[in-house]
Amino acid sequence: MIPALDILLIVALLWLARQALVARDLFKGVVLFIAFGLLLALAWVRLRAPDIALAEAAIGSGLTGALFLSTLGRLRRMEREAGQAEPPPEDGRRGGWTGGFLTAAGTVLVTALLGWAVWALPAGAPGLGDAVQARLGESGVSHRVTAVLLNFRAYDTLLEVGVLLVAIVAVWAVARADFPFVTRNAEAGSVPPQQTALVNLLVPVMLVVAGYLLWIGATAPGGAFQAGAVLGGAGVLLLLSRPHWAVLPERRWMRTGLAAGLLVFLGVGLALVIAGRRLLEYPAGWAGALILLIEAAVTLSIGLTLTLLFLGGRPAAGDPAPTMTHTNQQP
Amino acid sequence: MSGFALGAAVLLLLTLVAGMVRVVRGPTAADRMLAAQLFGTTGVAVLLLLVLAGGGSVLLDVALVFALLAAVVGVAFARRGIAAPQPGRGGGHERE
Amino acid sequence: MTATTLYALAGIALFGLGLHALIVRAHLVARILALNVMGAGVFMFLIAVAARNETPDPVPHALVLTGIVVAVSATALALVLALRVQAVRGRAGLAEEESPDA
Amino acid sequence: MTDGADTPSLVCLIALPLAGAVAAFLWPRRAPAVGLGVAGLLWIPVLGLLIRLVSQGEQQYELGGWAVPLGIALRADGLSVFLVLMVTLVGGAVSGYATGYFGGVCWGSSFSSLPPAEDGEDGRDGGQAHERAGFWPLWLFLWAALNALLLSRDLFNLYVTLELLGLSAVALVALADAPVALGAAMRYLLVSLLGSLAFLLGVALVYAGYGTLDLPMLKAALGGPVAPVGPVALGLMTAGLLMKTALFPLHFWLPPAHANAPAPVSALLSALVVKASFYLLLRLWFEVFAGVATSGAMRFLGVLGAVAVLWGSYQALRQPRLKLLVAYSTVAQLGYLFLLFPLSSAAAGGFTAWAGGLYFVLAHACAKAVMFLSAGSLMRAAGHDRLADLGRRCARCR
Repeated sequence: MIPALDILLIVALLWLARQALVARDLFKGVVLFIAFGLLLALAWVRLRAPDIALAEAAIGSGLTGALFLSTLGRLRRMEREAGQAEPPPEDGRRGGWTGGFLTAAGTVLVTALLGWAVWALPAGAPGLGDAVQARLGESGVSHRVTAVLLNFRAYDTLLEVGVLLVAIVAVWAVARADFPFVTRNAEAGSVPPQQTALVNLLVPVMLVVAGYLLWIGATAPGGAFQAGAVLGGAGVLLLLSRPHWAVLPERRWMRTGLAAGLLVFLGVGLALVIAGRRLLEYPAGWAGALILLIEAAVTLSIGLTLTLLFLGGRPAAGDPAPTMTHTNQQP
Repeated sequence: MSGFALGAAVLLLLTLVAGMVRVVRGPTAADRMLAAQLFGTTGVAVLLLLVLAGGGSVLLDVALVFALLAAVVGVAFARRGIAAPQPGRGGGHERE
Repeated sequence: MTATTLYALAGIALFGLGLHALIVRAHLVARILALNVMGAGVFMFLIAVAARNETPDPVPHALVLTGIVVAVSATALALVLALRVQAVRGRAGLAEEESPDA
Repeated sequence: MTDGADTPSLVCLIALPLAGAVAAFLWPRRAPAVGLGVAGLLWIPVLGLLIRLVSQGEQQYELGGWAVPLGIALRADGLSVFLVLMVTLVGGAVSGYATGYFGGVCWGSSFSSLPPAEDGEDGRDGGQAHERAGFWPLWLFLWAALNALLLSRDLFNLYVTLELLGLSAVALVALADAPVALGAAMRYLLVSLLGSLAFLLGVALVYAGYGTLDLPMLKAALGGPVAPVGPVALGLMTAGLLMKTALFPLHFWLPPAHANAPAPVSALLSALVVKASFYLLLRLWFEVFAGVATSGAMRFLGVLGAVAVLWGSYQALRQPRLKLLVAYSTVAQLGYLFLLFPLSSAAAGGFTAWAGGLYFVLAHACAKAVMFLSAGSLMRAAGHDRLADLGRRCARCR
C-alpha cells in the first residue's frame, strides 16, 4: 500500500515536468520547472534523503531557477535591441508529422525498456550501506553521507570541485567583458528600498545558515555543498541588489577564492602523499579536522563559483566604467 | 498526531494543484511567479507537518533553506522585470 | 509494488520526458531545461534505489550530491553559451545546415 | 597485481596536471610555462609507471587507503598505460605548438573592444592574452581528466571524469569566438551532456542491480544469472559513449566542433578526446560485460564502423575547407576503430585485431594531431582554409 502523499507527489511531479517541457512560452516553462524543483525536494524528503533535499532546495530550484530567469531576461533584451518585437517562433523540427511520431514512439520504446529493467530488478537490494556503517568509526565524522563524500569517495569529490572550476574558466572564456548584462544591469539603476531592506536582512541570516550547515555536516545532514549553495544564494542576492557589484572589476581575491577549494583539497591530499601515506588517506585522529578544513575551503569556493556563474561572464577588468559596447548583429 | 499531520500534508499538496493551474494558465508573468512562490511557502508548511509526523528535526533545516532560497528566486524575478521593462505593460508582456 | 519502486519508475519516466523534449524542442533554453529534467530523473532513480534498504544507503546520496553540483555547473555554462549564440546570430537555436551531411 | 602505495606514479599522473591547471588559472601570465612544465614533468611518472608495469605487471592504488568496493581504486594495465603514453606524447607536442600559436597574432576574431586582461598585467595584447588565459587551464584540466579516465576502475568516478573531460573540451572549442564555432560548441555541449546522462543512468542501473561500482567486482558479479538490468545498463552506457565517440550516425556534432576550434584544440579533440570514450567502450565490452555482450551486437557496431568509413571518406572528399576535410576524415578513421569489435571476437584473428587496432589508435592520434596543427599553420599563413585558394597562396609562398 503506497501512501496517498507519495502518489500525489509523483503524479504532480510528472505533470509539472511535462507542462514545463511542452510550454511554448519559455518563461512559463521555467516557472513550472522551479515549482518542479520545489516538489522534487519534498520527494527527496519522502525518500529519506534530507541531504539531497537541502541541496535541491538550494541549488535545484533556487539557484538553477534564478539562472534560468536571468537568462530569459537577457535573451528578451537582446531580442528587443535587435528589433525583434516578438520572440522568433521556434523552428519546427525534423520533418513534420511522421518525424514527430517516430521520435515519440522511439522515446516511449526506450523508456519502456528502461522501466522493464527497473521492474525486473532483483529483490536482494545489494548496496554499500553496510560497508559504510562498518567503517564509519574510522572516517572522522559520524554522518554517513559526509563520510562517503569526504573520506571513502573523497577522490570523486576532488575531481568534482575541479568541474566547478572548469565551469567558471569556461564561462569566462565564452562570455567576454563586453557582455551585455554587465553594463545593462548597472544602467537598470535604482533598486527599490524594499528589496534593499530584504537583502540586508536575508544576507546575514544566509551567512549564519551556511556556517551552520557546514558545521553540522559532520554529524547530521548538511556539509560543504549545501553550505556553499546557500552562500551562493547570498552572493546572487547581493549581485541583484547592488548593481555596481555587477561591474566590479576582476580582482586577485576572486581567482584565489575560486581556486581555494581545489587548492586546499589537492594540497591536503598531496601533503599526505609526501608524508608517505596515500592520496587523501587521513591519519587517525586527524580525519575530522582535515575534513572540516577541506569543507570550509570548498564551501567558500562553491559559494563564490555559483555567484560568479550567475554573473554570466568574466568580470570587467581594470576600468569599472561601463564603456564596453556589445555588438548584436543579425546574421 | 502523525496521521493528522500526514492528512494535512496531503491536503496542502492538493492546494498546490490549484496553484499549478494558475502557473499554467497565467496569464501574466507575475501570476505564474506568485503561484510558484506560493509553492515554496506551501512546501515549507508540508515540511513542518512532516516533522510533526515523525520525519525528524532535520526537516526544519530543509524548511529553512527552502524559505531562504525562495527569496533569491523572487528577487531574481523582480530584477528581471526591472531590467527588462516594456513600455506601458509592466511585467505582463508574456501574455499569451 | 512499493513506494520506492514507484519513485524509481517515476525517475525513468522523467528521463524519458526530458529525452523527448530534448529532441523535439529547438530553442536552446528549452533543451537545457530538458537536460535538467533528465538529470532529475536519474537522481530520483538513484535515491529510490538507496531507499530500498532499512536505513538508506548513503553512497547513492553522495553520488547525487556530486551530480547536482556538476549539473548546475553544466547548466550555467550551457546558458551562457546559449546567450552568446543568440548574441552573434540573433536567435537561440542551432541551424541545421551547420552539419552539412545531416 | 601490485599495489603501488610506495610509488605514487598513478596519483602524480592525475595530480600534476590538476595542480598545473590551478596554477595556470591563478597566474595567467605564467600559464604557458606551467603548461610546458607539466608536459615535461609528466614523463617522470609515465616512465616510472611503464617500468613497474613491465617488471611487476598490473598496478593498482587504493585512494584514501580504502579497499574497494567502499573506496575508489586506480588501476594501470597494458591498455591504459599504452594510452597514457600516447596522451603524454601527443599532449606534449601540442603544448609546445600552443605556446607559439597563442603567443602570436590571433586570427579570425577581433578583440579590439576588449579591455586589458589580468589586472592590467597584460595590457599589450588583450585579445590573445584572453584566449591564452582560457586555453592553458582548460587544457590542463582536460589532460587531468584524460589521465584520470584512463586509470580509473570505478564507474561513478568515470562519470565524473567524463564530465570534466566534456566541459573542458566544449570550452576549448568555444575559445574560437566565431559564430559558427559557438554554434558548434553548443551542439557539442548538448551531445556531451546527453551522453553523460545516459552513462550515469547506466551506472545507476548497475548499482541498483549489483551493488558495486568497481569494474572488476562488477565483472565477477555479472558472472551469475543475467538479469535484464545488465544488458540494458550496458546499452545505455554504450549509447552515451558512442555519442561522445561520434560513431556514425551519431557523428553529426564532430565535424563542425573539430573544424572550427583553434588548431591546437582541434588536434587535441581529434587525437585524444574521442579516443577516451572509445577506450571506455573497449573496457566495458571486452572486459567487464564480456559475458553480456553478444556477438550480434559486436557485429552491429562493426557495420556502423564500416558505414562510417565510407560515409566519412565520401564527405571528406566533398569538403571545401581544409579543416572540415580533416575533421570528416576523423569520422572515417573512428569507423576503422569500431571494426575491432567484430574482428577481435573472431576466434583466430583476435590477437592480430587487437594489435592492429591499438597501432591504429596511436597512428591516428599522431597523424591527426599533426594534420590539424599543419592546417592551423596554413590558416595562419593564408588567413583562411578554403582548399580552392590555398594552392595559389602556397605557390606564392614559394
